[in-house]
Amino acid sequence: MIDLGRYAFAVLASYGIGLALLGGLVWHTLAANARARRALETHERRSDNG
Amino acid sequence: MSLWEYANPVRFMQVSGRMLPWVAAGAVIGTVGGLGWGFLTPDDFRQGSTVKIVFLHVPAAMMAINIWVMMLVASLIWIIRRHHVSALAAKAAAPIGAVMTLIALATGALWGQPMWGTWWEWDPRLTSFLILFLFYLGYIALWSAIEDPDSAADLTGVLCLVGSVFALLSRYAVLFWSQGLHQGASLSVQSGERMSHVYRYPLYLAMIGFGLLFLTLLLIRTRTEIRKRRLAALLARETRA
Amino acid sequence: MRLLAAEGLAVSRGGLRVIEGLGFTLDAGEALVLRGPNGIGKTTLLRCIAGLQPPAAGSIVLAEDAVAYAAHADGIKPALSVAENLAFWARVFGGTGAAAALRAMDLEALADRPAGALSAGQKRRLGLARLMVTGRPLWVLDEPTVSLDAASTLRFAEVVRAHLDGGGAALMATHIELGIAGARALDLTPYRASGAAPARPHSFNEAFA
Amino acid sequence: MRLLAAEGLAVSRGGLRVIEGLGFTLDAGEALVLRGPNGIGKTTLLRCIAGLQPPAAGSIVLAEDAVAYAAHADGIKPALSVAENLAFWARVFGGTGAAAALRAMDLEALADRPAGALSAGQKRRLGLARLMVTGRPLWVLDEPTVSLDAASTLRFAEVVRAHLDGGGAALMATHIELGIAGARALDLTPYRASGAAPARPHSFNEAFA
Amino acid sequence: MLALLIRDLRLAVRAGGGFGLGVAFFLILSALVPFGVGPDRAALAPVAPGILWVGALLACLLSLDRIFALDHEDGSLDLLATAPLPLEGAVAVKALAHWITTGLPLILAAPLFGVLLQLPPAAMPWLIVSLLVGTPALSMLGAFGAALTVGLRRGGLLMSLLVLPLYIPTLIFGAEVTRRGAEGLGAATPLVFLAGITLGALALIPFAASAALRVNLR
Amino acid sequence: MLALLIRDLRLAVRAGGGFGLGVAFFLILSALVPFGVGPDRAALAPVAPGILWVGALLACLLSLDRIFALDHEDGSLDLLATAPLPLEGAVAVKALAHWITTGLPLILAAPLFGVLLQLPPAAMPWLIVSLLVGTPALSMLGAFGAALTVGLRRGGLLMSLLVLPLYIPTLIFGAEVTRRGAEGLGAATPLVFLAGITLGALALIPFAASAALRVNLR
Ligand code: HEM
Ligand SMILES: Nc1ncnc2c1ncn2[C@@H]1O[C@H](COP(=O)(O)OP(=O)(O)OP(=O)(O)O)[C@@H](O)[C@H]1O
Ligand SMILES: Nc1ncnc2c1ncn2[C@@H]1O[C@H](COP(=O)(O)OP(=O)(O)OP(=O)(O)O)[C@@H](O)[C@H]1O
Ligand SMILES: [Mg+2]
Ligand SMILES: [Mg+2]
Repeated sequence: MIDLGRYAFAVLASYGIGLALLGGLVWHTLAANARARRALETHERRSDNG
Repeated sequence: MSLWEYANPVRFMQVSGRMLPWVAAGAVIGTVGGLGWGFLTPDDFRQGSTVKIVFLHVPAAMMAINIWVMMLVASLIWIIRRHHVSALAAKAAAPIGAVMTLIALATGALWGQPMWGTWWEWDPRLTSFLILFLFYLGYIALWSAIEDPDSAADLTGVLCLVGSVFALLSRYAVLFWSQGLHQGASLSVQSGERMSHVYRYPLYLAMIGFGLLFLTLLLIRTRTEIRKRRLAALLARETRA
Repeated sequence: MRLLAAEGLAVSRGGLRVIEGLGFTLDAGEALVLRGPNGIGKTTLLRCIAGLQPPAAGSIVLAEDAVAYAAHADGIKPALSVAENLAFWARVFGGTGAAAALRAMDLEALADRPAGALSAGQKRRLGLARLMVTGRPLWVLDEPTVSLDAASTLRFAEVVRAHLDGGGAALMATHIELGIAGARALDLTPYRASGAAPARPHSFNEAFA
Repeated sequence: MRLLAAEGLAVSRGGLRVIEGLGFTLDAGEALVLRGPNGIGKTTLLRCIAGLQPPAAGSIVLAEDAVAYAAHADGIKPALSVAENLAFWARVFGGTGAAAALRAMDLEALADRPAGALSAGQKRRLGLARLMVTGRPLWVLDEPTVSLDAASTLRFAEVVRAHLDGGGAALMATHIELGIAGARALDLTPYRASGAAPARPHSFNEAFA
Repeated sequence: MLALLIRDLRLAVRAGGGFGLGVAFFLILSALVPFGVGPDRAALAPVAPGILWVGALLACLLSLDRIFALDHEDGSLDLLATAPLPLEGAVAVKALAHWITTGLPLILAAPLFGVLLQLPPAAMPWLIVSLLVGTPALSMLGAFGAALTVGLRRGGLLMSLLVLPLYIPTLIFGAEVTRRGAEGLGAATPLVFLAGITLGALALIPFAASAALRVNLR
Repeated sequence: MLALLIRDLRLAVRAGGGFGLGVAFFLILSALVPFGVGPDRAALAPVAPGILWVGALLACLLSLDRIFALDHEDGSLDLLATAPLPLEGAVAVKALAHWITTGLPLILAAPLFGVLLQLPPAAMPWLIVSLLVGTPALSMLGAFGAALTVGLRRGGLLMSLLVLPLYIPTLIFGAEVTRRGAEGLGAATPLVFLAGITLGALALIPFAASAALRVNLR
């Protein structure tokens, strides 16, 4: 483990918050995309059958 | 090939689908590589380990501005040429820009605590970013408040134009209003010596990574919007029939 | 004299076409009554002709500043008196004859009453009086006789008749009998949009359907 | 069974009496249609019976929680879907049968549409469907068929008929024919207030006249 | 009652319903004051508790007209008054919905705005406690003001005028709690007063508000 | 055009029209801040110019929804759009009416509130000049925000969110003029900027606002 010295909190918190925000954004993007694709597919399947 | 080809939903879905894996791979390499490399760089003699924050802070800050510019261009294309996909792309970009702004603000605040002894200072750089964040919020709120997509696209387009002018004005106003503590652009060509190579290359890599990350997310989110619109259009046609 | 000509008209609401392939003309002295079930698109068509929304396809030919439009909402300010409301619209449209309009709609006794203190039918009458002060030849009316009693409906028919005789024209949507002699009727039911994809998308719903 | 009895009723609007000396009764299974020229006081009378304003004189006898009132404004939230709007009122009134009401008013196809995207007549139909989920015996309706097309007016008449047959009653103000078989009519013109000073002033305008 | 609460919350969350806009307004206000006052930290810190409380109060105020005005316009209020709910209950539920959609997000976001206004860190917990105790009174008093002005077209500004004086005691004690907390003095006394005001408002105002509503409906 | 101006002014003055409520709000805010901040003159005086400007801005903001919302609801806006006036002109006239009924009374009343907030007397003329030059831009930008949100039920809070960032340059320069005036420094530079923003807004915003209005009407 590298030594961050007395600024450990600032650095770790920055990376923590930054990565958490990025991760949240990526997750939201993928989840919304999957949701939209599923919704569209179910709809198209239903209207193909019906 | 005309722009309409790409702005046509079907064509856009095809092209973006083919591009996505490559762009996404580049984004992962750039972001993970840049940030990881950056995290392992040695401490700076003055700033200590806090210098590592720069690899998140600077790319995020640059993207925050670039994304607004991209939204402005997309809005103009929509207003002038009525390409529906470009309106959706502007809509899709806004949350990414807002998150980038938030990252720049948060890392800046965390950096400010050890460097300047305060979380927040009304420095012009920081202040203009706060204002930019407000513009993103307003833009997103307006999109989500209007149900009719045609009106929403037009109104947010107008807001983006007027907002850009006033974002620029605010920047000058803020510069006039306070001197500030924030460092200038040390990456620019003239002041090349200010940042040593140890930090410079990982920073370049992270910046490329963030750019590709934005492109990836933008493509996915635009595809999401297109699918949502398609579903809405199909449903609307069914209930009407 | 031709006041209005529509050809190959399609109008859309909520991004979807509701009416397609409609063509009709309206000459001076004519009245045309639009009919059709709820939701067929009468209101949408009238807004289109009034210039409040663009048509999705086709053409509408009419002289500039020819239309006076009256919808469900009458543009009446409750805090102003009946006479003040009317005088304002008269000035905006550069028209005259506010006094005559009050008389024609039997509103003279109520002229100084604040418009907010009118009953539903009285308010409607004020809304119709406004048409008379616009001085415009083509009246576009959406359900004009809603809330009117029998006597007022008669009076309204007379006013429209006089307008037609003076070289005007009227296009009206309604579900009930207006009692205007010589009015043509146009049922919109055959023009209900088929839902087929249009050649050039006009809205998000069309571009992505 | 007697659902409503009014005696010596006077109602006032803007502090002045508009109707005086009115008396009538309404039994289960009966429908009463109020008629009269614009501004006579139909809306005012109905609000009084719905309990929204007190009568200026006389008495109104009815069971508590017996009235379902429907006015020009339908209490419809444009952001909620048709089904959600109806379900809300069903829960508030502890009533059931939202599905049946949707069917009766031919709104099933529109159930998931936001109510803001309905045409004038469709909105009205939703407002009338609300009555059916209240489960209340006495319907008090102000111009219920405004904006309805012929088919919907018929459907409305059937719904009212069924309500009457089920032991309910209906009091309605209108200017047009409702087509409800066996409905009594009551013209309010003879009850127009004379303007004589009342024995006991009910408002500022009366106390100082 | 529950149906009403759920409907009001759902309406607030739906597009255009304005959920979260209270917070946005609070944010903007906290950002504006420094623009007016200047970037100097020495000038800002002492006024921060006061400004934050005034900001919370204004954010609350701006969303008050949602409580009844829309329901009045579209006739829902007439129908609610004839429904088998006690009107007092409906008023209380609507105030509660207002608090959940405005007060609560405000409280969650307050620490952030404290940072912007250079509020001393020691004062932060006191700010949150005082908002938690005080904002329910703001929603309830606001419902009263909204009930008084519901018949008037665009009564918003008039309502502000009526409500703001009612807010003054809450504001004084709330800001006092935060200020004393910031300076490390005992903040218990103003906190008790604040709680007292809130409890009193919650117990009594529904009756006054529903009486006002009944007058406006007739 | 003149008819429209007269009608708007008359509507504002009529009962319930809200004339003077802007001033009342300004008064209440100026009164609230000392309650929140504490009565200490040393704390108040330096922040007074900023608070006064923020107060003027909020008072302006709160009355913005009057510009178009009522006319949209009752259908007047549809009729105005089909009337022989250019819509840009109608927008400008309505913004002017808003300024006359809100900005002007505010300017007249400002010295009074300056006293309440312990504003140094030397700053008074600068306060008035800066308000006189800056508030027209506030009304015009507000008309733009109102035009964007006019179709939305209760768009008030959303409109605040859209409009406030647009107000920031005006606020900064306006408060700067007053502050420099108070300290006896040269205030000409910010005053020129302020005037520039106002002139630019007056020249260009009517077009943006009427474009937004047309979209919302269709
Ligand atoms: C909330 C606060 C902050 C914001 C919004 C912010 C914003 C920005 C922006 C926009 C840039 C882009 C520079 C460019 O044009 O390339 C930047 C760069 C930078 N910031 Fe910050 N900053 C903040 C706080 C801080 C703090 C507290 C520090 C450190 C003490 C800091 C250090 C830097 C450094 C070293 C750069 C790189 C400058 C360069 O070489 O270009 N920032 N920041
Ligand atoms: N905002 C909207 N979004 C989507 N669809 C809408 C919207 N408003 C109306 N519609 C739909 O558009 C169609 C046409 O509506 P329009 O109001 O023109 O009908 P109309 O013929 O005037 O009916 P009515 O006789 O009931 O007034 C209707 O089917 C309606 O449901
Ligand atoms: N706010 C008010 N202040 C004073 N008078 C009013 C007010 N509202 C209505 N009036 C008057 O009271 C009378 C009764 O109005 P009401 O609305 O009950 O009539 P109505 O019979 O329903 O008419 P309509 O058939 O036109 O709907 C009318 O003469 C009207 O002008
Ligand atoms: Mg219609
Ligand atoms: Mg009536």
